[in-house]
Amino acid sequence: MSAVLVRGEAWSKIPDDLYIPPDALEVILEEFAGPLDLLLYLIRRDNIDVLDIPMAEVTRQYMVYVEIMKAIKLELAADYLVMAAMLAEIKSRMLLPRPISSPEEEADPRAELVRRLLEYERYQAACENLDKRVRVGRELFLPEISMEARSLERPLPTVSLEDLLSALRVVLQREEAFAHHRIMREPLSVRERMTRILERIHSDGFTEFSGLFEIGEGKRGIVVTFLAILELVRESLVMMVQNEPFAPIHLKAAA
Amino acid sequence: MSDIRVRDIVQAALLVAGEPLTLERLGSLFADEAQPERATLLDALEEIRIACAEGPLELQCIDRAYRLQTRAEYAPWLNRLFAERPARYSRAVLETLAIIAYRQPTTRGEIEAIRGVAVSSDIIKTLLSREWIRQVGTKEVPGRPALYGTTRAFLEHFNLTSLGDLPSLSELRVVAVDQAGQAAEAHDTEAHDTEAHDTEAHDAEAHDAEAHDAERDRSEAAG
Amino acid sequence: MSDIRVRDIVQAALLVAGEPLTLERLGSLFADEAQPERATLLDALEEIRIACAEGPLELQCIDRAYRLQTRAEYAPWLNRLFAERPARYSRAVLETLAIIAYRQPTTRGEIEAIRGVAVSSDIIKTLLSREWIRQVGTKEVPGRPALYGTTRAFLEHFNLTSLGDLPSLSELRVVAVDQAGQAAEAHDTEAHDTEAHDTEAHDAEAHDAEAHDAERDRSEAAG
Repeated sequence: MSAVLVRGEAWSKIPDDLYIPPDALEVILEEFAGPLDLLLYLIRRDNIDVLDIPMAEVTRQYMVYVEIMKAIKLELAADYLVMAAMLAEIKSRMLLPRPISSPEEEADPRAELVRRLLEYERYQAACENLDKRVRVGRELFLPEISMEARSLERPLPTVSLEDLLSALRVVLQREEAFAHHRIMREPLSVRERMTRILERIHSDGFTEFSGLFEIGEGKRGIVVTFLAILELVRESLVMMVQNEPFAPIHLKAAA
Repeated sequence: MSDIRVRDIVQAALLVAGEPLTLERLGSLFADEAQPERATLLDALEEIRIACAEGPLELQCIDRAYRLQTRAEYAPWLNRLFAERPARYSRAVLETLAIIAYRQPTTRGEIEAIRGVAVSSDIIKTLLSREWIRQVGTKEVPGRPALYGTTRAFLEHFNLTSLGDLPSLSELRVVAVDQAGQAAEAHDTEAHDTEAHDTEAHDAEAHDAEAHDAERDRSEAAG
Repeated sequence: MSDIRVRDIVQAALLVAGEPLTLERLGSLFADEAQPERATLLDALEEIRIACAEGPLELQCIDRAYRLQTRAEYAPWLNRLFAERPARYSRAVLETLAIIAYRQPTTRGEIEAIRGVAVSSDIIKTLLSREWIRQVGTKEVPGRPALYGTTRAFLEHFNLTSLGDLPSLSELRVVAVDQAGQAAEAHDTEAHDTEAHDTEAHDAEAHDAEAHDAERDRSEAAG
């Protein structure tokens, strides 16, 4: 990227003699990801040992950039000014004579700055490495094969008998609480038979009474069918028709 | 990179394009100076067609554009890949079904009287479309409401020989009364479940209505 | 259909799924009675990996799930297939992502401390909306800041089998120095001015303590 070169060449001194279109300048300066990035750039550009930063020189160069940014009215993050203050502070502490008598060497005023620069540099390297990785949509593409005979049917829910009965228990509990209704008196077999008879009557129109009985079911089955018919009649769900005494009895859905 | 053949590039493009590719589009993958002949592209496609024969893909030409797709024989497996988890029926649906089973032939009005809440037509539709209930007649009262009963499919699903296999109501009632204490609490959490299932259900409208029911049921249970 | 092999079914599924598939998900393609052993599935995947070697695809494992993807060498041609240029992200976004990847779970405040500059909420939003990061909790300090971590989509996008695939921070510096030359050429469009920094080797031994931290960071990130 030519920007590096431009920076390297162009911004090593105050740019009196330099002409860069203001837009390009902004682009260059905006590329710094923050004050630490700018500082690292200055240090690397001049081959400075991070562990022995010449504070006066680095601070001066840093301020040149900050002044340029201000001059071109780049929206300057407050963080740049905070860093400027920090650099100035370190510089002034470096100027103070160190107490020679102290057995342990007093901490270098630059230590915290160095720690931050090195830490940030590690993450910059991590960032760069991440950026260089092959990525989906840039170097890698994923197959997108369409499927022949795809069915969009959604499987139907299954219900267990236990689910059904527990639903019913809830109804019964409510019923106990309110007690307006008795759900039923008849045994289930009669209820079921009522449904079957209604189905037949419904589809056949007139149905012969005797045809509803299956002799093979035995006495119990016959009783169930008979009770079912009586219940249907009682609930006015079917009509019984007999044209004359002893004539065949017919059943018909209530009209 | 000189060992990458035209055929491999064409195949890669067909795999990732997500849509059929014309010969022109396939040609445009190559830089101008490396543009292959039309015949070269057709040869590449033919090679791909032959190479595919062993695997799950086939080359299809749709309106002068080519695409790779899975063979229809793979549908049974691949459909399982996309199978959504089955929805669950709300408590309102199950209660309605249980009442129809025990009280058949019965009308919506009777079910409502027992449940104490409205039974939405979506609930009835759900059960009808599942073929667990059907209309077995009409009741000769004003409005001529439909009478519903359970079906053979209902017996089959619940693995019942006949309705007589279901426990009698009096048996259930004893259990219900015994458990009333715990159940009252349990119902509360179940009602929450119901609502959760509704949100993932396929028929938003149906389930809105049911969620509403569940809400009402719950407040009644609490009251 | 008895001639359809497990391997073909697995391959078909990987081609149509549109996302990495776990062994469990691959197993679920088969009916219960035909469920293959885990080892059979692994064999099938291995066969696919080998068979792929000739073509444009490769098998990749992302967080215990498998996918087929085109080899990076095909990028020049395949990029011409798509009109849309791949999105580029600013340094600020990528630095933030890298810090989250290595230091997760971490807060915006911690990221700001490392970068020495405010992290705008747009940066966080960009990463959240790409689903590369997500909030994994809140830090129990005043203000209860959100803790961020990377996601499976992050691994998928950056072609990582796991976070452990990322080089440790201490490794990175050595690599950066060794490869600075080639890297600058290879990625002319991607090059950043940071590469210029990396060409300047610094005394790695002097930073033993740092390297140690880096190692710890990484194992935490992988864990």
